Amino acid sequence: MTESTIKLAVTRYRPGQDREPTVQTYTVPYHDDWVVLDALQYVKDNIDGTLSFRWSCHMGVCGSCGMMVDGTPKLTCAAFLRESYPREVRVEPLANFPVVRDLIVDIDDFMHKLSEVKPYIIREDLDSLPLGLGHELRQTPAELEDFKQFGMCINCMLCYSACPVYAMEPKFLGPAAIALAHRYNMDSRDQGRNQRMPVIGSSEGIWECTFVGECSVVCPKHVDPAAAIQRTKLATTNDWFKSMLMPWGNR
Amino acid sequence: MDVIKHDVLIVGGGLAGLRAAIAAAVEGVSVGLVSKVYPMRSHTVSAEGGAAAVVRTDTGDSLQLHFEDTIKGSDFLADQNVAEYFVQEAANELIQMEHWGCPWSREPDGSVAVRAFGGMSVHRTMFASDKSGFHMLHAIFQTSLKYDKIVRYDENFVTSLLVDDGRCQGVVAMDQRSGEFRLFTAKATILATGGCGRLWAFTTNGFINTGDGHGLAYRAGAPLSDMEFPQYHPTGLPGTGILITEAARGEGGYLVNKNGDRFLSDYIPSRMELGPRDIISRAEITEMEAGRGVPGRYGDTVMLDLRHLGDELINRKLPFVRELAERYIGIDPVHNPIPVRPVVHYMMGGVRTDIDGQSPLPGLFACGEAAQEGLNGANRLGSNSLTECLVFGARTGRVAARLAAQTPEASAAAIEALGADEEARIAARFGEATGDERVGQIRSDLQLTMERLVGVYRTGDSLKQAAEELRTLKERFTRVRVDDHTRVFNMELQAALEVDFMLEIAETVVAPSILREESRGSQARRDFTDRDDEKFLVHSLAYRTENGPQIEWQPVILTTESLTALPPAERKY
Amino acid sequence: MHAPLAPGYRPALSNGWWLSNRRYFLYMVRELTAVFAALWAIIFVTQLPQITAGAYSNPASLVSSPLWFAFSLVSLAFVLYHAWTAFNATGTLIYLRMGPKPIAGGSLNAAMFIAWALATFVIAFVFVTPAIGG
Amino acid sequence: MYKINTNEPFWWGLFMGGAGMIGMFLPVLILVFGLAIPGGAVPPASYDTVRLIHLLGQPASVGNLLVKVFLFGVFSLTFFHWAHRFRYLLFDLGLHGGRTAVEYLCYSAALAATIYTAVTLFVIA
Repeated sequence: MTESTIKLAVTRYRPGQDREPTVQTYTVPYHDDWVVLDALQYVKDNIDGTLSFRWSCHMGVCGSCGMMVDGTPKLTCAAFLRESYPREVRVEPLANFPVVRDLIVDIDDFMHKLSEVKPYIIREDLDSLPLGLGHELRQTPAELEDFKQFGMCINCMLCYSACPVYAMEPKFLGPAAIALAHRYNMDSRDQGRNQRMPVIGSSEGIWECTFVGECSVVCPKHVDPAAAIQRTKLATTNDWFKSMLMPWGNR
Repeated sequence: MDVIKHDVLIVGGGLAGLRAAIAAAVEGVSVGLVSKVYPMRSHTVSAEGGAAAVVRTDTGDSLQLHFEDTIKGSDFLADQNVAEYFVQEAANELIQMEHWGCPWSREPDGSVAVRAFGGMSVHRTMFASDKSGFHMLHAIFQTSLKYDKIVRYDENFVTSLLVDDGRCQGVVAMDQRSGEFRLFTAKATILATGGCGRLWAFTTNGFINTGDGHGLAYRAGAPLSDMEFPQYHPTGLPGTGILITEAARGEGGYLVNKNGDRFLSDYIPSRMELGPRDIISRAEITEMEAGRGVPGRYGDTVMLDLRHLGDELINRKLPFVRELAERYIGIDPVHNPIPVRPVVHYMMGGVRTDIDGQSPLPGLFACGEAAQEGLNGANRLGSNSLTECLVFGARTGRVAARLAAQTPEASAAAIEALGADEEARIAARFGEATGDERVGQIRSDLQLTMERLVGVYRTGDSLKQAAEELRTLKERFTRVRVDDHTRVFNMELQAALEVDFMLEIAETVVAPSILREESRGSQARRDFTDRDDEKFLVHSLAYRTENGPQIEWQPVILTTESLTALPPAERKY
Repeated sequence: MHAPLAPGYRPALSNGWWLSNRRYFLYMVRELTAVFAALWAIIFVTQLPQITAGAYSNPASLVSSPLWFAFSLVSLAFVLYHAWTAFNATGTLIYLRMGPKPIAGGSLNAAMFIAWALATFVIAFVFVTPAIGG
Repeated sequence: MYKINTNEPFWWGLFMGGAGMIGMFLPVLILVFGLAIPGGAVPPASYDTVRLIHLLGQPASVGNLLVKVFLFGVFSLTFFHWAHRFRYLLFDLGLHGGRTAVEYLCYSAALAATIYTAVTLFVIA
């Protein structure tokens, strides 16, 4: 019995060597429980050691292995070959990012934006809170529910890759960064909203978003960044009209 | 070559590395955090079940109880002063994580919830659903962003430690983005590089867990300790090795054999599914060997049955288990049992350090899974390791920062020369490597060797066979070829450097396993089935020599300061 | 921090990106609904003086023409699509929690559709019912 | 409170108001005045007996004012809704330059239409 195989059409680009990205096709064994990442690793270990890509956990939680699979941003550790078989699988670097090499994109822009939105608990007494037994800040399951969904982001960048706004305007803060800011704004333990709003409420923040909604569709963790952005728009608008109509209040 | 100076340099951006970085930054020193992946990709992210500490007393919990569980779980190989400090600091660190935003699961009154875990005699494992590691890692990583003192160097692969004048003075690293080698000098260097589960074929560990920190320290002359104790987790998904958290049993799941029997009643009836991992893993293998396993595509398994827990509890407390089982093996645990088998999960051993995280090599520290500071002994209790990363990450970071503040600058010239030598070494070794062996093939053969011969049950013969095969693999590796001669993201070169480390670390696993002629914790010898405290109530220390590891032994610390020490006794549950 | 960035490339997005998948296309249709809504509104406003002067009884007037009817039909389709997308976004836009559980987005959406049905009924009734006599 | 570098909340507020108005009221207005009456589905022999038209012709009544305010609200917000969407629509279609000019043009057009509507409703009609 001959082993069944599947073709993998992979975008290659080696700086200094290739002037343009090219497509290289590899034939790998087909197994119905293999994911695209398994096939890429097979290529690297057995066919072509020069193929470069990122991966770490192989269980859909580290966020390393996002790529375009047949034109859609996906975690390659969760995209099965069987979804394409017997057609060939097209593997490209995540869209909307500068490509550094082969399937590796530059996400420094996101890393910078992430720190801009201050994604951590802000409160004046944070460093003086007592620690240990019984000193947790109380938070009911319902209060946890308020933000938990937005804390599921694994920074895999699929949402940026699906966002045409980010593609056209790279200054846009983007779905994941805003979702994470929203996660902290909604956390009952946090008091830092006023420090985050000038960034996420700026013209390059939430207002660039036109609610295409594809970020939430491709999110492998059901974070719904689109909801985070629309809700932040609503809250910011409320704040804005309040401060205009009652400039004396809340200063 | 660029030279980058910091007071404290941390290699590894997982939970331990980040905790050390914050602790050092709080001390006011400059901190460099070098990691071969972005911190949020670190393997901490895959931890599921939770983190243990005495954070509630309404469960009947106490520090003494947590201490005793840990010592007993370790099969008495833990250093008791270290375990004592650990249980005392555990709650502080977990509540600190709470203040830093970790979304811990809660009781209706808003206090933190705890769940049952293997080897823990009461409910004491704090959890964030079943993605505890993910939530802890992201919370601490995001918190680290507010410390200006921490400068990150993401996707930099450390190739060697700079040892000059008898001290560790920093590292040489390859920036993957540019392919450039850079020198990082530091007065204190902390290895927080995690484990080496990728030495085995069937592992819960991510691709990155190649034990680079073990390799770096070992080559620099620091000893690796207790490497004969890799932990086998009882519930890995066949095929991928994806972890099904122990919390699945903590929440009430059953382990059953082919006949549907909860076979643990024959092995550990007092604890059943909540026994320690070493005992349950052995029980599973014994069942399969007795023909009571369930045959499957990837060999025999036993079954983890969660059906009686019901839809609601599974969705609320074990949603990731459901997601993983559905996605990777097409089984919905609400309706069908999940096939599982023991899987390499964690390395109890590591770079030998004292309670401060300091290794015998001055200036070199280690913490987290990369370290063997004495907490875990021969078997770690599930949910102690996330806490371990925090407790010893924090302490190591603080001590390293204070040491750094008192240490004068190193001689720049000597260090630059070392850096140039390292770049030349790698260029000479791999730059033009055109042999007939592929990196991936040798890695894969290494993993199969370890899987076949250094498993849950071992014999002197299987281990000696493993040592022999490792020698062959090392010989083959001299003929390895690296096809990629470009600089930017040369992941093949990085893989070659990793496998180079792995081949040496594998020897530090096998050598003490041969010499330890007893069964203790995760080392189960068919030819020496009993524990032997007379001879082996000791940590192994593996030192590197040209002819492979040289093993020395170091007594276990059996004394404590304020808690009551637990003298070694038969380990009965 | 990295050493200086290696040269890479950044693929550009084509102007026809919205034809590349069905959801992008529907997004564009949704955006286009505003054009029909505004056009219909402004034309209607321009016709108001004639309407109060009895344009509906005058077959030669714009509002009595088949063109107006056809344009209104197309506009109605777009405006209804707008309503569908807008009301279905309610749950996305509004997060309400009273007590332990947040209100499901679907319920908020449904509330909007119910309000819409009521408003439509009331307004149709108010506007269309003869004010005097019968 | 906090300060942000933009007046976008104002425009977005109008946009959202318009989204609600269009969704809630335009379908029925189009149905009645674009389809039902011209299509002959409304029986009265004299169309000016339809309440809305009748009220528009009764300048001194409360009903007249209410109808005018209602129509003004619906239409003006519709125009600002359009302006906001159209400005992004042009961007989506590839007009990436001159964003500020496009914004001015769109919102000015909406303002002009709004003024025209006010004049029509409150002065002429």
